[in-house]
Amino acid sequence: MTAPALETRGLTIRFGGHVAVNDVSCRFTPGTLTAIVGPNGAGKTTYFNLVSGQLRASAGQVLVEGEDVTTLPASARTRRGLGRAFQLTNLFPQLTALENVRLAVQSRADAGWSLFKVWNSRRDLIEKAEAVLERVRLSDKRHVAPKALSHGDQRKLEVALLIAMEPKVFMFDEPTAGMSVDEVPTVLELIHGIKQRGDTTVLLVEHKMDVVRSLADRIVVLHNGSLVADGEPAEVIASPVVQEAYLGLEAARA
Amino acid sequence: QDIKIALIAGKTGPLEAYAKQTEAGFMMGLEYLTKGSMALNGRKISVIVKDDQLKADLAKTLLEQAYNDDKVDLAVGTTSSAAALAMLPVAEENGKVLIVEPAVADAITGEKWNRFIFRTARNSTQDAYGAAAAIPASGDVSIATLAQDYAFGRDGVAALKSALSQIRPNAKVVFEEYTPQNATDFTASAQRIFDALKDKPGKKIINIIWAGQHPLPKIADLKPERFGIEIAPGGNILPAMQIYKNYPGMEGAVYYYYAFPKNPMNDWLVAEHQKRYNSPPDFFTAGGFAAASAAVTAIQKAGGTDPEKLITAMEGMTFETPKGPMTFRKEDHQALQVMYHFKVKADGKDANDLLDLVDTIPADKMPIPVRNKR
Amino acid sequence: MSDMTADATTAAELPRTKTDWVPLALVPALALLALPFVGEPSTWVTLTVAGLAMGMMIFLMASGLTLVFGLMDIINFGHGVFISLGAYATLLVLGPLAGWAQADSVGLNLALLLLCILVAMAVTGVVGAVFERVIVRPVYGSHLKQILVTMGGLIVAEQAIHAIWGASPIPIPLPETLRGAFVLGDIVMERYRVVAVAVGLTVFVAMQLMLNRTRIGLLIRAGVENPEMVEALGYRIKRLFVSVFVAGSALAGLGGVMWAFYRQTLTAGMGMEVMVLVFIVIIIGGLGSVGGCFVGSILVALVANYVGFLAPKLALISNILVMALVLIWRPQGLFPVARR
Amino acid sequence: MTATSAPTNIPFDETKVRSGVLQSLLSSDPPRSRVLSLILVAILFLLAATPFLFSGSQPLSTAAKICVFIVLVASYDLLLGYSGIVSFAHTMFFGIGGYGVAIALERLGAAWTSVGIGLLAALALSAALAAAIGLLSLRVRAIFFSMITLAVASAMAVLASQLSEITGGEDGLSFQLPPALRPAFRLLSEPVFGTAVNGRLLAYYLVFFVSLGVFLLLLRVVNSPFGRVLQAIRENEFRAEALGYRVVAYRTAASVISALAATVAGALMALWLRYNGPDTTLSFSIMIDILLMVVIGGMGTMYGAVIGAALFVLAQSYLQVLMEAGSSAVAGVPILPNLIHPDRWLLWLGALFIVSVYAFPGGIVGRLRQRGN
Amino acid sequence: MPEPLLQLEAVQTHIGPYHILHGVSFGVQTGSLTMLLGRNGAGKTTTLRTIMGLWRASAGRIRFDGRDITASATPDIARAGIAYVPESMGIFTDLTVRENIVLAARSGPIDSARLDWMLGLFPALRRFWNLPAGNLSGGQKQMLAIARAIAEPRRLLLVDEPTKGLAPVMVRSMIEAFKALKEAGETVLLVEQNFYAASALGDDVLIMDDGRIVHSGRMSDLVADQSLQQRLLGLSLDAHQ
Ligand SMILES: Nc1ncnc2c1ncn2[C@@H]1O[C@H](COP(=O)(O)OP(=O)(O)OP(=O)(O)O)[C@@H](O)[C@H]1O
Ligand SMILES: Nc1ncnc2c1ncn2[C@@H]1O[C@H](COP(=O)(O)OP(=O)(O)OP(=O)(O)O)[C@@H](O)[C@H]1O
Ligand SMILES: [Mg+2]
Ligand SMILES: [Mg+2]
Repeated sequence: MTAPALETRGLTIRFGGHVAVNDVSCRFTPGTLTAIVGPNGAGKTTYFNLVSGQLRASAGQVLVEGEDVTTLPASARTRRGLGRAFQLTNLFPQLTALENVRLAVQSRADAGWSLFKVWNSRRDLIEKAEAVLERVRLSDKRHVAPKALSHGDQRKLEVALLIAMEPKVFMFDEPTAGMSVDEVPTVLELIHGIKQRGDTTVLLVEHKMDVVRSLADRIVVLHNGSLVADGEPAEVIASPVVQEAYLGLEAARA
Repeated sequence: QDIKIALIAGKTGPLEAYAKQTEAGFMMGLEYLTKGSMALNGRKISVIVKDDQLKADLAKTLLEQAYNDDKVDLAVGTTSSAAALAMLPVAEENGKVLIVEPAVADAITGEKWNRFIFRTARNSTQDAYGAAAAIPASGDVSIATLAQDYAFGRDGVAALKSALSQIRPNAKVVFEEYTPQNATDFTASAQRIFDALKDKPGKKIINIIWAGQHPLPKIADLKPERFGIEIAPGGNILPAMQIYKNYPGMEGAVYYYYAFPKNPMNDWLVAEHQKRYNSPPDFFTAGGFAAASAAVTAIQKAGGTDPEKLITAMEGMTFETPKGPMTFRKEDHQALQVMYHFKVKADGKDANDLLDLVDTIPADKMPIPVRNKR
Repeated sequence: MSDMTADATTAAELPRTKTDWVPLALVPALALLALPFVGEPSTWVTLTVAGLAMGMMIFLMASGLTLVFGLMDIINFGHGVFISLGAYATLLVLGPLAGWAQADSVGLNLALLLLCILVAMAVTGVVGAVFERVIVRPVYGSHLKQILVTMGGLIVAEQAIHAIWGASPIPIPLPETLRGAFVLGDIVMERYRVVAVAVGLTVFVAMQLMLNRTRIGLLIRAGVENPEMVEALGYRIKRLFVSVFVAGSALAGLGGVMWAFYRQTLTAGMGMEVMVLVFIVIIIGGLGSVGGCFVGSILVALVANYVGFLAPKLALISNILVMALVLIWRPQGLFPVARR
Repeated sequence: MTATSAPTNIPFDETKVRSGVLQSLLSSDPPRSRVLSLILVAILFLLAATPFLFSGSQPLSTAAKICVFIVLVASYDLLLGYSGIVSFAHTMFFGIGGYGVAIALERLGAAWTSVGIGLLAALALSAALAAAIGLLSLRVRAIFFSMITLAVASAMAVLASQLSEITGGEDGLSFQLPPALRPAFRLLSEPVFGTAVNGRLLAYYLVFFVSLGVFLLLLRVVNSPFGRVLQAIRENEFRAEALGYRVVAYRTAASVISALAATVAGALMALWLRYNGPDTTLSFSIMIDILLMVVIGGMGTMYGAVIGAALFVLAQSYLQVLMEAGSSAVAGVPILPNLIHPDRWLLWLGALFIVSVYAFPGGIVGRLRQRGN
Repeated sequence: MPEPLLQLEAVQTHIGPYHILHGVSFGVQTGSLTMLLGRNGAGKTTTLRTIMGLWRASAGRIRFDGRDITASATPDIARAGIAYVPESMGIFTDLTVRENIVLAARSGPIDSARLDWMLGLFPALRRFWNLPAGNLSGGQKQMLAIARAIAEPRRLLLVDEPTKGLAPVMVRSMIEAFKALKEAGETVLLVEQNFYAASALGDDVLIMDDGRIVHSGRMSDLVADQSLQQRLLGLSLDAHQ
């Protein structure tokens, strides 16, 4: 068996006495989409932070294609193919939407260290960025800076950045939160398209159960920092812990 | 054609007060010496005043401009030693005379000197000899110095030591204390000095060599008299010496104090200054006056403003100043002059009535070495 | 101001906040550590007491800036000029009441000092209000512009001092009974420093009460992060900012008076000269922390005295050394309040 | 497209590639405002022709100082405007350049090799220092970084004062230039357009052309992919790191480049003045002047450096002269002559600080570009 | 019919050179719970910010409780009894959870019954009482933002997308909370994307598009009329939870 695209072994982080992620071991294989669900504060975002390098783990390991990246900084992990979109929108507020995406494309092309070339002589990067904006239906806003975009458009731009980075592992943190209902399908199609490619691995944190149900091949449930369930979507959703602690349905007890 | 003189001074910046005095003194000097006509040998004197803001690069540029653009015949300046040093090569390149006033650095008439440079101001070594001369000539004297930790302070201490060895071999510098340039708390330094001096025999003196805010009250408040230690604070401008008032009996040497010299020039200066500015003339007023006198005397003697003739006239020239006669020494063009040994008054009549004259130290009692390797 | 009353009630079983004692122990620890090196106990006492008092004076000058820079996040290079201005304001009192300074009466002398402080605080407070309105208000939020604008304000104000009081240094008399020192055996304690300790402690306690018993501190920090939200909660943040700025300026004025009598000579640049020290102290203390500023001031002054006695060559960089060590230990300063 | 969204007809589409020698010299970052272009061309022309247009040494000194400060300010703009790093240690590198050349010329004699050795040593030292400061402290919070640079800069000033044997202490160093740059040197025996072609003139053109070259190089760097990353880091360093850019490495590189350019500026300054001292290149007030020039000119625009430096140096050189004239013109009026007495020039400089920050919130370049549209 | 508590008449808003609101008019009745819906970029947030005085209306009038507040300063609008939960939540990240709530209770200490009720709704806040609010999870921040708005009784609550980022179980508590507030007589204007939550809560509904109100009516009518939903919101049937 080949090494999984991403694996965590006993991943743990403590903040003072609080264990936000507790001994989480999990493997993610290419071509699958795994939904990570759990109540607010369960540790989903923190888990992403540990994987993509925004936080340093107190214990445990992160492996990308079998290689240990636990001690690498975020930028190095990104270059190894880990891509990340943020839950709370996190963009370059004064640069245009196009420049935001172009920077992601430029990073992917590893062109940041060229000092004596003029940036816009790289037509290819600009064209690629424009194509990505087209895919998230933001083309007409490409010269608008994020600070002047509505919340929903900012969310789309956040997704665009992740797509532009063309990572091997995509990590979406509630990509559709605050997106209006008519926009949601666009993003879902995008994510679906990524999964379809087969060589990519997708991790998706999402609170909208209909979205999870329609996209996920597998669901992992975090609760109080620990992995409490992992399996087929239907099976996991039906489990009492999800029904009670997450969906808040009393019926499960009956 | 006018006689043009440039006066360059650090008129804005922290030493604004010094520059103001120099300018006032210089103008009053010209006025007095030309009997109010501001003309010499039938030529009008015009003075171009320039502000170097205490910056060496600016002083240099301004002097270049004065010689090239304004076509001055000679120049006088400036307040800061660093600026004056930067000006020296310009005088040489342009082949014109520069009278240095009031910068004190030894190097101006020492290693950095050239033959176009004359100095009416005293140099640091003269200060040191003055300070040494104010120390008793007999009996054991132990001295601790307190100075700022940079070139000026260290050179001052070295100069004092060599002056002592020349004229006061009975006195020894037993301890040197250096503080950061901007120090404000002197408790630690005082403790160290007290520890060093208290068990020494004979007279015990703390000699303070200082530029800027004087540490005297801080040391005095720690009661050095407990150990029989005296303080020699050194001379300074009047506002700085006003704090001496609370510590009568201290002795030291000063370059100029308005009540000390007795001559018509000084009498006029004191009276006229009091009238115009409602205060007695100070340190740099006298200096500015002396520079004016040097210039006027030289032009008269040379019969014009040709630089070579001026130099010939000025070498060895004696001229009158509010401090009495001064003489440009031939070797290094330093004006040799008297210093005053003072004692702080117990009960002055007003804010500026501060010092009693103990003794006038004549120039020949201070064998200032020649250091310019001519 | 109903805006600023304290909160007393919260549900009983909510978690409590803990106090951080470690930095407080630093001062005595340092003093004890220095004892064997200094050797002579009397010298040690003299140095320590002088250092404590000097720390208080530094604290007085820095306290206003903890509010303005630490809490309000305004880099005010003009703070130094408020110190100078406070110092010069003493002339307004010393002129007409010169007799009180000469009088050999502790009461009269202290009254004079108090009067100087009040006048100076009034003057600097008013100038502070103008400064805030005209100079600082338009540049809230932009550090760079603050540096430039307050630098400009500083230059203008220094020149104004020159224009009003002249460019020469002005000597001022320390009131008669505050001059000199108490001598106990080999220990000397300058009298004026004792006064400084008293004033410093008073200001410290008053500020602590003000910030901990009311919401002012919280409001300022919140207002810096998100002024819109604070207004949406119903607070008039602009008015609060003016008041705090005025308070900061008045405190600088107070510090200026104390510093003036310590230096006994007034120069327009006297405030600016201590600014680097003041910034260092605020950083060591942790932005926005009055307690940190207090401990930091004392620490810096004590170290300066010990180092000045033991290794004068190092005295040049003792402040920077203290800052470096503290920041290595606690990168945010001793008691960080505002995390910026 | 609905009316609520921002308009699409943006004034300047920077993604469009323009060709031509000028465009490539300007790194595809033209002034983008007619008035601005005119001013820049005027400044370039005046600087290039100063020796032939004006007589006397003051205009030439002013022009040389403007050239040096353009480089210095532009290098600081790379740091401040493009990378968002607030450093107070920039004059330190300016000083290193100045001292490098000064010490070499004084110790090793007045020859070109000395200039070369001094400059190389200074560049090496600057690069090492900038890299060390960057790697060690660019990780901490911005405000602490600023304070650390402040401390380092003041330590440097103390060091320069303490090493007075080498640096001349407070007095600084005066030295001789290589013969070709001395006033006495004559390249042509006949004057050209009434101006003697002497060593001073050569020195001026040395300063002018090196400054021009370094400025264009800096313009290229900020418009390179690298420069774009710096701007991204300034906007949101966290996000830049997540996009795969090593923030500390990029920032350190920016610091080093900026330090090198400042070092060159310092060397030029020393060469022009034939003097270097702490007040000339190391002082904090120069640091503040630089800040002001960047902000007045317009941060993050490079051209702002040109305008800011030209304007400020002119003001500094001629404000006193102007006030002199003004104050004698209003001699009869009460108070006024006092206020515009040349000794009060600092008062007006202070006012200029305040007014210019208000009048040009986005700098002069920002204002001009806005108007142009 | 009594005068509505909040009344907007032909309000227009410009942000810089951009014209965002093109004449928005609606009323919110005392004691009602009104939902404001619309696509991304429709102008919902802008409407709320204009009411709070955070953007200035360039034309039209806003009346609250019989008073014209169009030109009032934000603090005065807040003091008139309006609480606002912004889209970005406006948490003071540097302050602890406790301090955030202390500030929200402007008129004095919170009465402990209300505090207990709030902490009962959002137990996470109790747990992280002394934690800097910046360290909370996305959903916890949202809870804190709501808690701040309800820390003391107000006349009108303006809430921008409160359920964004909340787990289903929390969405339920949120709905309970608003119901309880409505019962206590408070008036609420809610912006929502979550149609499930919106339909469970709203009495009245307003739909915006392109800076205008394009529909207003009873919520129950909208819920019943699927084609209307489809037309106004682009809602497909499977978007219900
Ligand atoms: N720096 C920190 N210090 C202390 N506690 C923290 C810190 N960061 C996160 N936490 C806590 O860790 C827990 C997990 O947070 P995390 O953001 O991972 O939750 P989440 O599962 O993403 O929740 P949500 O769905 O609300 O976004 C939360 O309870 C949070 O308060
Ligand atoms: N600061 C701003 N500057 C310029 N335009 C802005 C600004 N803020 C918002 N806009 C524009 O105003 C329009 C309305 O934005 P608004 O935020 O009110 O939408 P919204 O209905 O709240 O959308 P969402 O559901 O995405 O939050 C959008 O086209 C947006 O681009
Ligand atoms: Mg999360
Ligand atoms: Mg919105």
